[in-house]
Amino acid sequence: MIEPSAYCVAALLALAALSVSMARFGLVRALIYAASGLVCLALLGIGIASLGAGVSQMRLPLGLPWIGVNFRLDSLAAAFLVLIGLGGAGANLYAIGYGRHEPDPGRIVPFIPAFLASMTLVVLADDAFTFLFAWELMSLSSWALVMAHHREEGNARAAFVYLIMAVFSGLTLLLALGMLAGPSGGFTFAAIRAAHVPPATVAMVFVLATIGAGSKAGLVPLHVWLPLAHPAAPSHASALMSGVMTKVAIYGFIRIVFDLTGPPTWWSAAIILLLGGITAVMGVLHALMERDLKRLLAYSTVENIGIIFIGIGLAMAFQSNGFMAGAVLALTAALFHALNHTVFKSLLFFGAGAVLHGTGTRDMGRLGGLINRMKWTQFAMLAGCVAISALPPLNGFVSEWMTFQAILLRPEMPQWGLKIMIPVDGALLALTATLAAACFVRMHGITFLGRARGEAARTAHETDACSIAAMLIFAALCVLLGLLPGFVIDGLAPVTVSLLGGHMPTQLGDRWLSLVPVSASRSSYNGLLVFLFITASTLIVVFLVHRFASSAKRRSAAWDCGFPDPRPETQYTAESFEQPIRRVFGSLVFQTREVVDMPSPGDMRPARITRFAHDLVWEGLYLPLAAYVGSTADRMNVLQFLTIRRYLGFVFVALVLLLLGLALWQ
Amino acid sequence: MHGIDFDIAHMLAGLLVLMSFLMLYQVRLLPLLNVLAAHAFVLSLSVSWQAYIQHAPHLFITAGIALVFKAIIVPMVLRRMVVRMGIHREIETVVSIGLTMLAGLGLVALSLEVMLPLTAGAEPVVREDIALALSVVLIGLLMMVTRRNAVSQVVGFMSLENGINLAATGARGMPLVVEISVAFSVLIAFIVIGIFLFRIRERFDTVDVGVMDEFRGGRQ
Amino acid sequence: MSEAASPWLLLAQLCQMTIVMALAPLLTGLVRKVKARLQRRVGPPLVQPYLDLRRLMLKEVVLAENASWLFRIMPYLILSITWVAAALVPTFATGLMFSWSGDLIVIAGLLGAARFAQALAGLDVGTSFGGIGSSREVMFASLAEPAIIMIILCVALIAGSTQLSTIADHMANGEVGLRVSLALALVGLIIVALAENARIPVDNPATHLELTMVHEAMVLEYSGRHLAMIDLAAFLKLLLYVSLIGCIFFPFGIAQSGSGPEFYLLGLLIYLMKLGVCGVLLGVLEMSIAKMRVFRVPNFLGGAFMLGLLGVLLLYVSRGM
Amino acid sequence: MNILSDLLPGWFDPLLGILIIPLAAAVILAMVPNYRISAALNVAAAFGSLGCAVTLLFERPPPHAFLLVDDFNIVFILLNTFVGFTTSAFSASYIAHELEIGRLTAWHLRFYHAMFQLMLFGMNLALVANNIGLMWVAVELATLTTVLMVGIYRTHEALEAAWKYFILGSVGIALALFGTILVYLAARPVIGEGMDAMVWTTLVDHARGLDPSLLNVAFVFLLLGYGTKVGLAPLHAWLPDAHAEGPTPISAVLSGLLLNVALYALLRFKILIAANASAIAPGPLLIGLGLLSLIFAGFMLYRRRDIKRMFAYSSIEHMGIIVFAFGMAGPLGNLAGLLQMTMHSLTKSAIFFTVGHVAQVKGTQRMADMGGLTTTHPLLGWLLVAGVAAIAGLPPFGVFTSEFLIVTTTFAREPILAVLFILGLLLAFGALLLRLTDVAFGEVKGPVGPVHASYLPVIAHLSLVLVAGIWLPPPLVVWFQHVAALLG
Repeated sequence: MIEPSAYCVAALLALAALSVSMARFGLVRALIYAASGLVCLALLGIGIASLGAGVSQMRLPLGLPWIGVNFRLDSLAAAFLVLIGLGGAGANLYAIGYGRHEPDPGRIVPFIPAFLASMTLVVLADDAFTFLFAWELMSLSSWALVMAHHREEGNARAAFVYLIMAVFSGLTLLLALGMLAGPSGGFTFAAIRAAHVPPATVAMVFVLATIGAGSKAGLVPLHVWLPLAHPAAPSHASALMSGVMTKVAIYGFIRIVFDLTGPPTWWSAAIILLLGGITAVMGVLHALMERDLKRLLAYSTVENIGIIFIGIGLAMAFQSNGFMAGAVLALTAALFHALNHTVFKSLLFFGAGAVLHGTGTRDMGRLGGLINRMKWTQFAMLAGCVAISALPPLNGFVSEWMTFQAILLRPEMPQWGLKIMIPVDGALLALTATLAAACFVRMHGITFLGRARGEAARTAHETDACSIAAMLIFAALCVLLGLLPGFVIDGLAPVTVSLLGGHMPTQLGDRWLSLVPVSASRSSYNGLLVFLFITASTLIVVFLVHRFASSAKRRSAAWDCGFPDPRPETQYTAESFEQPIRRVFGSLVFQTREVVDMPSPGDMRPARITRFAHDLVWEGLYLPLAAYVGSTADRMNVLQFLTIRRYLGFVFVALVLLLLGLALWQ
Repeated sequence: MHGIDFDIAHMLAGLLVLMSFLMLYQVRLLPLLNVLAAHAFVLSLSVSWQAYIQHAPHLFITAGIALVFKAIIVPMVLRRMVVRMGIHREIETVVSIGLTMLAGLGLVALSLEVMLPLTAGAEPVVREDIALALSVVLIGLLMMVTRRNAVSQVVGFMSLENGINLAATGARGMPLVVEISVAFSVLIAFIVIGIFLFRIRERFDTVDVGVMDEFRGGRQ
Repeated sequence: MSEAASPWLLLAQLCQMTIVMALAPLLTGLVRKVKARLQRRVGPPLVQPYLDLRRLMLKEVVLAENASWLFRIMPYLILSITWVAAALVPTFATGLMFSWSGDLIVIAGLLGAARFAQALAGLDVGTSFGGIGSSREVMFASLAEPAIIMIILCVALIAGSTQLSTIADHMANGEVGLRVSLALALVGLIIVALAENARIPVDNPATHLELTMVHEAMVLEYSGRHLAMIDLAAFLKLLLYVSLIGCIFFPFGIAQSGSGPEFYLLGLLIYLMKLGVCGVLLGVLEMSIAKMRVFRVPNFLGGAFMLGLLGVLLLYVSRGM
Repeated sequence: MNILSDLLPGWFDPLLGILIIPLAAAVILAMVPNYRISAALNVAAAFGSLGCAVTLLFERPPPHAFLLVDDFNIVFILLNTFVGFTTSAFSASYIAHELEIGRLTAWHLRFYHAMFQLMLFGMNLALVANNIGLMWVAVELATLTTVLMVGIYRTHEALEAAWKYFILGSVGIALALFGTILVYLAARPVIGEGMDAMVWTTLVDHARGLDPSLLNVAFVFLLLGYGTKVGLAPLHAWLPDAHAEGPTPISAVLSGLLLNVALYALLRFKILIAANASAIAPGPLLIGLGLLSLIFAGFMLYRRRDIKRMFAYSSIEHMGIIVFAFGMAGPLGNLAGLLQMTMHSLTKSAIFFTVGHVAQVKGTQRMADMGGLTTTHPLLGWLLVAGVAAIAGLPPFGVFTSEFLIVTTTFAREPILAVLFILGLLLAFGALLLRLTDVAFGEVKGPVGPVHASYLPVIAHLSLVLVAGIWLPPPLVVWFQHVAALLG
């Protein structure tokens, strides 16, 4: 199955090359999007087909001659191929319509297929060189996408931060893989697997891989680029970056930690659990405080990455203690959540793009009441919001439920670190889930419900058919994956078999299609049944109500406790909605402060409340770093303006020093 | 060969080092130029001596160049330049003369120290020869670094180059010596002309510093 | 789940659904009655909730101009989801037909879904009160959820399952004995239940004072049959928590799956008794404490979380690990 | 091969060709008044020597007392002649524009073209010299010619830059010469007096017997002497100004070639030292200077406002990387060094070509007065972006391959060094990226006139780099590996 996927990559690259010259013509653009969408579908098919089918390899005489470019399609790669194919197909379908509204398509069209191709290459790569080559290429092409709207305020900065972080992650992984490859340069993954590396090396590699893959995936505190880059990129690109690229980063982590190096140690598991928990909570809290739709979604990506890492950390913890059933469950949950996140995050970004196109703004403070003007978008977005808030019976719930099951399965591990960390992660996960629900109630309610807060929202218009189609398809996927998780879990079985040597009980065997992590007596969940159950009871309720209740209804002004106010300003805003949670958590995490300026009676100026928040990571870590570099550069810059005599002085001093050294050395 | 030949060669080389110290000691330009001439003269002596004991007539050319070009022409040109530019006053040295002399001593010590572990494989004379040449070179460089005045820096460069010539001629049968000395003379001529053309009065730096201030912004 | 399919269980499941639906208003009525008595009032009759529901049902619905379709369908969803959740909790018998279609976490999730729907509905009309209600509701939830998870963790550690039927069976057969952790978990669960059901001291179901109300503010715009459904959902939720406490901490008398009909009747009677006791206790509790300020609630719920965590840690210790 | 050598006339000696053609061309060009003809002639001559270099690839004359072609320097010769050719092509169009706007007169152009060929001659001579004295002379010749070219605009800064270059260069030359003499002295007792003691092949054969301590001192002087030309910090001072103030083709040649020639000389002596067991290991010195240059340049890049000066600093950075790689040595290290050097020459000269066009369009070298290049001149702008991406070591360009090799091989052996190295890379990359964003993107600034020049040289270079990034021809790699083995 490797050749077809290689052909797909080639096709994508060809499309990219083609579109460099052809992107000007609208029709060609649509065709290119359509074509790359089809290629992505092919990738999706290949991924699904080769999930079960064993390993297939391929070696091209490119790159470094003595190792060549090696591809390998095993079940893990296949699983992520599915993600790429799915996300890519959706994004391209969406882009057929959405791309029309782009001012400068020439800066976008070529890079979408290139981006997809590079991500596919990362997943297929089977040697360090190819892997990093594709990794950096992925960063570069996505950087170009972030740079697409280069004239908008702040985008250049966003792209800068993004590429720096990306290259940083690439270099870190370069170190990690260089460590594994050893001085002789055994760069192929096969050689790395075969080589016996000492534990110290494994530990070092683990740390480097966590930093490298983490900074690409958005692990706190390396997450700062997401909220900058995602809003800057065009919406289908941000959907790809957030829905797919972060998963590719996670693929890299899994590949290195589970496949290339030996079984993880318990402390590494504890570290990942800690980081995952912090990332999840920080991400969702940030998202709750955001009023820019796409920034909000970016932060919620950070949150979901945290959830996925919690699953991975659990798998590592269980594996390090030889409790394979748990490890398998946790890893399956993580992979499943990755898939789910790809689906609903792409959907949400599509929706955000539609809103941006329909109203011209991403600022929730100026939206509201879009439910009446953008019906389809609102409907699809609602599905996405429910799914990402981990509510049954949609897909988000399934994966988080499985993660909970993994936590509940055996929270007590021999090591105290894990003993504490696992239950705490359980609590953090629950906190995250409910905060996410709050966040998306806020997002959906403020954006789509209530009354229009500004002209932008009042004159909003629905987006085009292709975008709507893409959104509805993904919404349907959210429901399907939620109702029939068994298929996914059985599909993921080969992955866990290849990585952990075991798999969850076969789900489709159960004739009620219910989801059984370990054993039915322990716990089970049947999304389909719950769904039928709810529909049935809803039907009963509807029937009863319409049978016995009066069907009279009248429209009138809102009651509002007796003081209805026509002005939309009186609605709850995003800030006021988040206020209670900000009061509870924000003071700690963001050091938020509220300053109320209440004019004395008779004073005509409006009362105003101002909120101050700090991003401690940014201000505590990144700004000082930048300041240090800047000041050092300033201090060194003097060297540009010395006199020739001084420069000669350098030569002289260097000479004398070297001679001295020589004299001492002899 | 007899020891006496070498002794004379050494004597001349040592004399050259002494000359270099004399240079370091000078604070005024015109005397400095005199010392330079003397320096070059000693060099030509030593070169011709080498030519004599090595039976290498072509070295006489080098000696000639040293004598005519470095000991006579260049000092004269420089002297005229100095007079024209009207800078035959105190040279502002960067560090005090005393310190410079000390540094020079240190450099000599260093070059001896570096050359000490030379194996006996090489003839014993080489060690001292090279040590002396090396110290002349280093002192020349020191001169360039510690003097602000363009002319005195040229002088420093020339003494450096004399040291190299000393080493080159001291190395028996070294080919291309003449060519090298010619090449260097060309180089020096260039520098002198440069100073003259660009009116570099005070120091090499004026080409910079004055410009610096106005162009500092644009030239980053 | 082979034996799950037998008609008995289906029947039992159906009657459980009808029973919870039927009993929910009664429980609320009982609580109100008790409170009234303790306030030296005669109070409304026990069946007053039924009458209220009927009245609301027959009234016409008044919709705000800009109320969207969401606003109108949410009541149905809220009611049915809560109903399903309530039906998943073993009341008088375990191992009911659908009981394995979801475990404790699923129930929590379903309640979360209902809350999500309600919060959205609260925002739909775009009034300030709806906003207040929704935002406070989600804030409470975000604090209550971790506590619930901790409690579930605690229970699951003891019973080795998150499946309510299994837990109930495990607890019922008595080898668990009395455990400090369980007591802590119980207290925690009660606190959560108070918060989730908008009872005193977290919220006052009987107030319409804008600063104090949470749940009521959210449903302020509802009227007629919609309001009826939402109220009924609230009653159901109360019942759900009561029976949850019952089946986890006082599982005695619950009919094991596969046992004869007489056990089921017995279980039913015992269940009714449990409801009564809980109702009375709740009434007494609500009478004896005062409502707290909104921003004191976090500490209150944080207490519940602490109790749960403490319970888990104690379990570690007691297991000598 | 044989077919080729049969085709060639008997009297034809490619080795002499790469020396005589430029020399003759220099003489002729000095007399041709019309700049169009001379420009064409310039290109032709450069192409001729390129052809000779290519034939050298196939039939290689035996080593000779003065001239030598071996696996090692053929790499440099090819690179040198190729970049020389493309640069002459670029300069043809560039110079025409300079003449139009009157920055240069016809007389200047005669001088310029003659000097250009003379410089190529000097470099080629330095590369093929089999005699350390001859090599020294050749390097000095190349330096002096470039000095004259740097000053060609006669502006105050240009003269100043040339002067700085000249003085520092002369001192460097002097030091290098002293080192050379020391090498001779070390060789004389073993090999005997006379020319033989300065001939490479003989020197390397007898390296084992040479006196180590003399070699050590010699190496110190050679390192500093030729290091000045390589532009290693702290000996770099001449480099930024010389690049910034001279005509752009010269900046391209300086970065692309002259630095390489000096590096070549350095490596030659490294081989010699490395061959002598009891002498100091040159590795640590090179590594130290390399890291210093890398990090120093990384910091200096941040405050640059003149685009050419910025890329000059980036050259310092890359020289640091290359020297670092050769310092790490080992098969992978040397291979990476060679690769990096080749890629850097191609990429950096390509960048300077684009920068030249940009500067001509905008009429300034201040980056503050440029902006939105990809909007106004898409091709030019994206070529610049590609060039910077390439120089920054991003795939799919060749520099990525070499940096990959350097980092991996270093980290496996010296983790700390590798980490420092990576920090340096990141530092420099940040600065380049910042400036690139200002120049290539954002609001349009400065004049937006069309470019009257062909992008062919740029495209040729970048596509070569691109190919190398994706596919390294196995024979090339085998050959590089062989050279790496030579380097020890």
